[in-house]
Amino acid sequence: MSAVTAPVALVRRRPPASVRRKRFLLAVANHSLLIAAAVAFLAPFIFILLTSLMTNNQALSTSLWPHPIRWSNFYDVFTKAPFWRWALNTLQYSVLATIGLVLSSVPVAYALARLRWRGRQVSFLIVLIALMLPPQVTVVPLYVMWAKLHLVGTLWPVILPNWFGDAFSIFLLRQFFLTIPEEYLDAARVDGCGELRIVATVVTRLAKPAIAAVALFSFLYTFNDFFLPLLYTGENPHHWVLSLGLSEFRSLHQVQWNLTMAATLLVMAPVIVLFFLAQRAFVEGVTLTGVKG
Amino acid sequence: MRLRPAADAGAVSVPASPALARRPGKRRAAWRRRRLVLLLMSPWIVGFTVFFGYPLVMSVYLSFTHYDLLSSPRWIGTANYRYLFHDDPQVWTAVKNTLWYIAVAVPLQVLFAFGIALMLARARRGVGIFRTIFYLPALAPPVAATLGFVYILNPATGPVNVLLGHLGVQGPLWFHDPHWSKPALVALTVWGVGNTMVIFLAAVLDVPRHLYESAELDGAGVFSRLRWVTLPSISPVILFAVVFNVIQGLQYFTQAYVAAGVAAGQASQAADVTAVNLGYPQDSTLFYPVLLYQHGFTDFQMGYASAMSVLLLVVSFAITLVIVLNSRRWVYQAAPR
Amino acid sequence: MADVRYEQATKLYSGTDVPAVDALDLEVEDGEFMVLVGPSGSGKTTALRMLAGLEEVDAGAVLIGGRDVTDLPPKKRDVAMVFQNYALYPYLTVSQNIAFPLKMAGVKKAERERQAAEVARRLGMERYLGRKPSQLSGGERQRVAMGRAIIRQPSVFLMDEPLSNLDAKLRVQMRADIAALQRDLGVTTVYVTHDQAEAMTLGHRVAVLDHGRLQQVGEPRELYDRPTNRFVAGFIGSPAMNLCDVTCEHGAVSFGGERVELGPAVANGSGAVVLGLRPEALEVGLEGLPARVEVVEEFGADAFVFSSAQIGGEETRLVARTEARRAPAQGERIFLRVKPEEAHLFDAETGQRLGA
Amino acid sequence: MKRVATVSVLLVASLALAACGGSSKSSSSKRVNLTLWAGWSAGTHELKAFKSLVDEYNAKQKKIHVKVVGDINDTKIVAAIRSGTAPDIVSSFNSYNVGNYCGTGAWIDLSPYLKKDHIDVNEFPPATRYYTQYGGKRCALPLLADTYGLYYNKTLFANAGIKRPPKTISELTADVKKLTQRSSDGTIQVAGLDPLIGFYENVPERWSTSFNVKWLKPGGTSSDIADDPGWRKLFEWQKSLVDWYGYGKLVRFQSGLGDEFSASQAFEKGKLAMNLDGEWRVAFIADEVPHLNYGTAPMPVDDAHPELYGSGYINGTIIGIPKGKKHNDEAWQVVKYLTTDPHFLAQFSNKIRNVPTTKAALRSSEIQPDPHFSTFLKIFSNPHSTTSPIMASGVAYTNFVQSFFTKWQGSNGQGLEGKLRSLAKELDAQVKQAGGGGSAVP
Repeated sequence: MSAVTAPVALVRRRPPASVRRKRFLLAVANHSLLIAAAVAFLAPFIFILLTSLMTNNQALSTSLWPHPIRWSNFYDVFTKAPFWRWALNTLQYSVLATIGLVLSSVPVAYALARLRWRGRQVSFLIVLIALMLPPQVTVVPLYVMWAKLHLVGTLWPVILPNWFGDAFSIFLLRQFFLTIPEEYLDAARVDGCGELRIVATVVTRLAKPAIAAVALFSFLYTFNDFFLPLLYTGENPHHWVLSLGLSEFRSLHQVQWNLTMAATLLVMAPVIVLFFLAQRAFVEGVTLTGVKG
Repeated sequence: MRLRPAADAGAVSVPASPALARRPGKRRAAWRRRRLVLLLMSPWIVGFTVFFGYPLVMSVYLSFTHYDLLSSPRWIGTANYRYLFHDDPQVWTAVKNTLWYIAVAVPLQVLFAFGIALMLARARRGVGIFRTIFYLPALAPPVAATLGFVYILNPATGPVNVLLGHLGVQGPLWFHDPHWSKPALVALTVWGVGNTMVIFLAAVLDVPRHLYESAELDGAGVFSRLRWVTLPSISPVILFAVVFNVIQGLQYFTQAYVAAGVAAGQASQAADVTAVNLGYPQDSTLFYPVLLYQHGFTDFQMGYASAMSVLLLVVSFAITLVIVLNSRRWVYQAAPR
Repeated sequence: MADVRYEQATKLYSGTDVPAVDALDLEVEDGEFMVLVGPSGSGKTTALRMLAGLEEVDAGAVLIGGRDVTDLPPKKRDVAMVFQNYALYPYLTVSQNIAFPLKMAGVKKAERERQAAEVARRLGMERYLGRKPSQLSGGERQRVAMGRAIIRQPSVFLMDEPLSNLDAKLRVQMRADIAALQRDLGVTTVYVTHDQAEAMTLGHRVAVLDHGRLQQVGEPRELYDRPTNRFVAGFIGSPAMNLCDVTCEHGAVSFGGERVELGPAVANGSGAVVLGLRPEALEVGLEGLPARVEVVEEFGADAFVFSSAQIGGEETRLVARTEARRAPAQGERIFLRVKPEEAHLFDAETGQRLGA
Repeated sequence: MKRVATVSVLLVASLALAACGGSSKSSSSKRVNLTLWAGWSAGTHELKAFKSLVDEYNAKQKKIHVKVVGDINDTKIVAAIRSGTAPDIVSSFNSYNVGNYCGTGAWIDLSPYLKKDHIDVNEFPPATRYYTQYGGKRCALPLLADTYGLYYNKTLFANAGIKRPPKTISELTADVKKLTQRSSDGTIQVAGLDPLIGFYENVPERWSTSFNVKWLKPGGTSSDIADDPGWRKLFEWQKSLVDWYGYGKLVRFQSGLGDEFSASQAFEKGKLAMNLDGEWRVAFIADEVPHLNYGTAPMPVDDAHPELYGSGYINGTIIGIPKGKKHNDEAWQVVKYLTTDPHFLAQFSNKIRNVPTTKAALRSSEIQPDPHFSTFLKIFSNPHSTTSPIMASGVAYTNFVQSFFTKWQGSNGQGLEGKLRSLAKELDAQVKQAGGGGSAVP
């Protein structure tokens, strides 16, 4: 860059027409592909929405556009099935599991990331292995265990394990804790913080994005979870969560596609709203999982 | 990132020099520290023992028993494994379905995620909106998404076949045709590729600009740059995505279970709905975890289901190991960590 | 207020054979400003962290105010520390950052705020109390870090290269501020730096470390004038001392043909020695060792003449100081004359100083 | 601060929920509270009918109060008993799992109670006697039975010029072809009958009676499915009819139909001219489409076995007491009332149009006559009527056959013989495995 001031108004040099045309065409091609893909990705949501506004007969016909539009479907869903009950159960599962998961995973991740001790590497490896193995591997004895404790039929078998550290969360938090400069911790130590207090105050404050991501993922996971609630509460509709209720919605309550799609949308709504409220935390969290996998 | 590389690793080994003799105070301090580690690690130690180690051992034990949860397990040697490998007519189908799903869905997920990430990285406008659109399906609860897909792909009244009909094409039977049910599930999976896509996008944007610039100066075209700069730079992320999605594939259950149940549509008064609908149509969506669920939790053959678990454990371990070991060949390592 | 003592303090990182700090013996008097200086890897920071309690002591002891603190956790040592990157909590305001140690000590909020304001006023930071660290410049952050250290009125200040992240001009200014502050407070201070100029200007006494061993400790002038070994001689002073391998015969060395008589240290002694000459001990004149000027660096009044000469048959680089106005030009042929009374002699084998 | 508040409100709320979710028993003074699980769905009239009759029982006496929970299926029953969360009394819609329930002891043996109360098991009709016991244990009793027959739409029959319902399989085939209506592009508009296994009530065993099939070889342990000619005929006839429609066309048609237990059921909507269904449909039609012009008849039978006409498949709701509960004596009182009280059986039969399951109730004057329903009463008492085999592997046994059938109907129709051979082998291996891997329970 020349430091000499331009004597006259600067005239930006335009690239030659051929270059501009090529760039323009490339951009158009790229955007057209993106738009086409985006439409394809959005279409299912749109079809679900349209169907949820149809009448019974329309949903069983080949028409795509609802006529008349029946908003009352969304109301009918609640009269057809104990939707509130399911929602409250889901909330109970999500909230209790998420709190326990954060409280138990943070200290473990801290010990794995920031303390020096014999067996640390091996412990981390075990966490990774636990992360890799499908839950089906341990499901039978666990079911037997919960059955012996007479807790099958309740949500406790899906909530309680979260209070004892979750492998994925420990992994994600550890990755983040490793990036916290040691000096923050040293400073706190010198300033009179014990290790427990460092975890409770300094680390949690510094790792807020990671903890938010872990909590969000946990909420999302528990909200979407189907396999474990099916296993443990399948025979007790009193404790069904939304995903379970929704899966049985059609066969159990003899309802048609229009109401099923309305229910489907209602179940999707909370996560989508949550996403728009916490979009950044989501994206950062997802990115964090991919970094140095 | 490690701030004090020298500080890494286990306990201090003290040489036998008299100047370095152990002091009682030091032992006390070391004990204090160990207690701290123990305290911090305790949730995981308990959790691992109770919810992982113990059931893993029990799985192996139960796999050699006949156990219906009503009377105590009865030792029957390898009979479960014999039935598993010789007699069970569904196991081989389930294994094939699962492998098919992994072999098709995982590469497609990686390709789609990578393609979209590349287009997004190149886009000038609306990146935020596009990213949201591509990410949203990943958030949709699997049960809800599956219900949506079963409806949308209904052969007679579903919008997809209706639109195809307007184009003069007779759409396939989707979830009602054993040849199309798995592809329909794969479409559902690819629709939810958002997580992988976001990771890829971050990785692609993270590739240092100067690498592209120097490649361009060296005369590399668009594809050469993709091949020699982008791909090697993000290969660790690709590996992560492959491993992660393979693991997901091995435990693929919810979508298959729901799709089969809803598509079969058999009402609850006929026999035992769940078990008979699993794998609909014609066992084409009978994945290994689905079969395991059927044996374990509709038939309550806990011993046999444990044998299936043990096989799944061995196979998961082997597959993950093979991928990770092979990855050295094609994954570029920035620096030893 | 307290003195600090290292007694045979040793730190050995696992996986290594060489101690990072090797049997360090060092006393810091009450109220003294002690600077630990050395190249990177010399163990100076480790020594400081051992004092802070951030690094385990593998052998020996560390005492503060006569109390053995070797195995005490940092919070029980009554020390305050300023870090190279300041370690200001990004989520706390300046006021909260300064008051953080008080909060840890359980001081009430109102009192914390009063004291933080007081400290901030002392540092000229009142205006910034409500800001977050990200809204401050480097120098301001440094002050906040100082504030956090002094608020608790600890018995010892520890500073780990607190100025190395500042630009040159600010560094000089802050150096003076720190010196003044320490003088006012009179708190024992241990200060780590790799910059020997900083060490020389700040420290009441300076301890030079290399490879985990204490090389010399003393007042700056003493280190400059009587470096105890070849390492200290080379490390202290800028530009560095000229160190030439020469042969001593009968109390004199031959310096490129020039015969230089040395003092009683080597009276009649013979053999290989290292002759140490600070730039000011070499005079550019009309006679003496012939040399060719390679570079001349002018610093206002003075100039350093970098030249090469043949000594003992080997091409050797030599730096001499001269008045800038009389500096030779590049490529010029000059003659260097030694001031024998300013020459240092070191044993070629051990590097130890020979003579007084 | 606000966020903290929100989180704690959520926490308290969920804890409260968890607390109130746990306890459900509030046992009062002397009256014993019992919970009964039933399969009838809250979405239909049937559960209401059952509840009202149980309330009548509750009002009649002071010792026991029964609470009914609906929408239960076998998967839930099995899971609940295994996990120790079963209610005091359970009922299942069918007998498929009796082999499992009795064999494993999941449902307790009722024989001692029957003996003590001097109840003659011959009071229950033979088929129901068979499907409520296994391995020498009677762990269940019948609670109304289901029989299956042919529903036909008289309007569509008249339009096609057909006078009476078909009696043989060949008549059925011919009528189906006459009754089926397609649009110009070949899409099925109205099907004469949907023969696909898996559709509504179409499961193999309900078609099997018409073909005089044998499930087991003499001795009762190994499958006869590969050697019995009846099975072969059933598979071949069904496949030929499916192929006449075109498998894909049929699936496409079927996927556009309403749910079986909804008001959009295809027969009720006139989209099916004939349908295999249970007797309860009579009540559904009366409830949902009272003006439908339809008739009921026994299923058509194999042309080679005209003597079978009038028979049909029988199964039914069973009721029992799960293992490990406290109030077995009181539970038995309830079971006894529900399975033997003629008034209750007759009333319940009237309301949901299921077949009464004691001889006394069958003769009861309380039973309201209904021409549609009487067809099923006749089928029930026909000596050729059959039910499913009761096997140790429970419902998995018939599921295997159904699973085979669904694969067969979509296949190219080749190699039936070999396929049936391996199916038989699989069935035998499965029974052995369910019995404990080593020894098959006799």
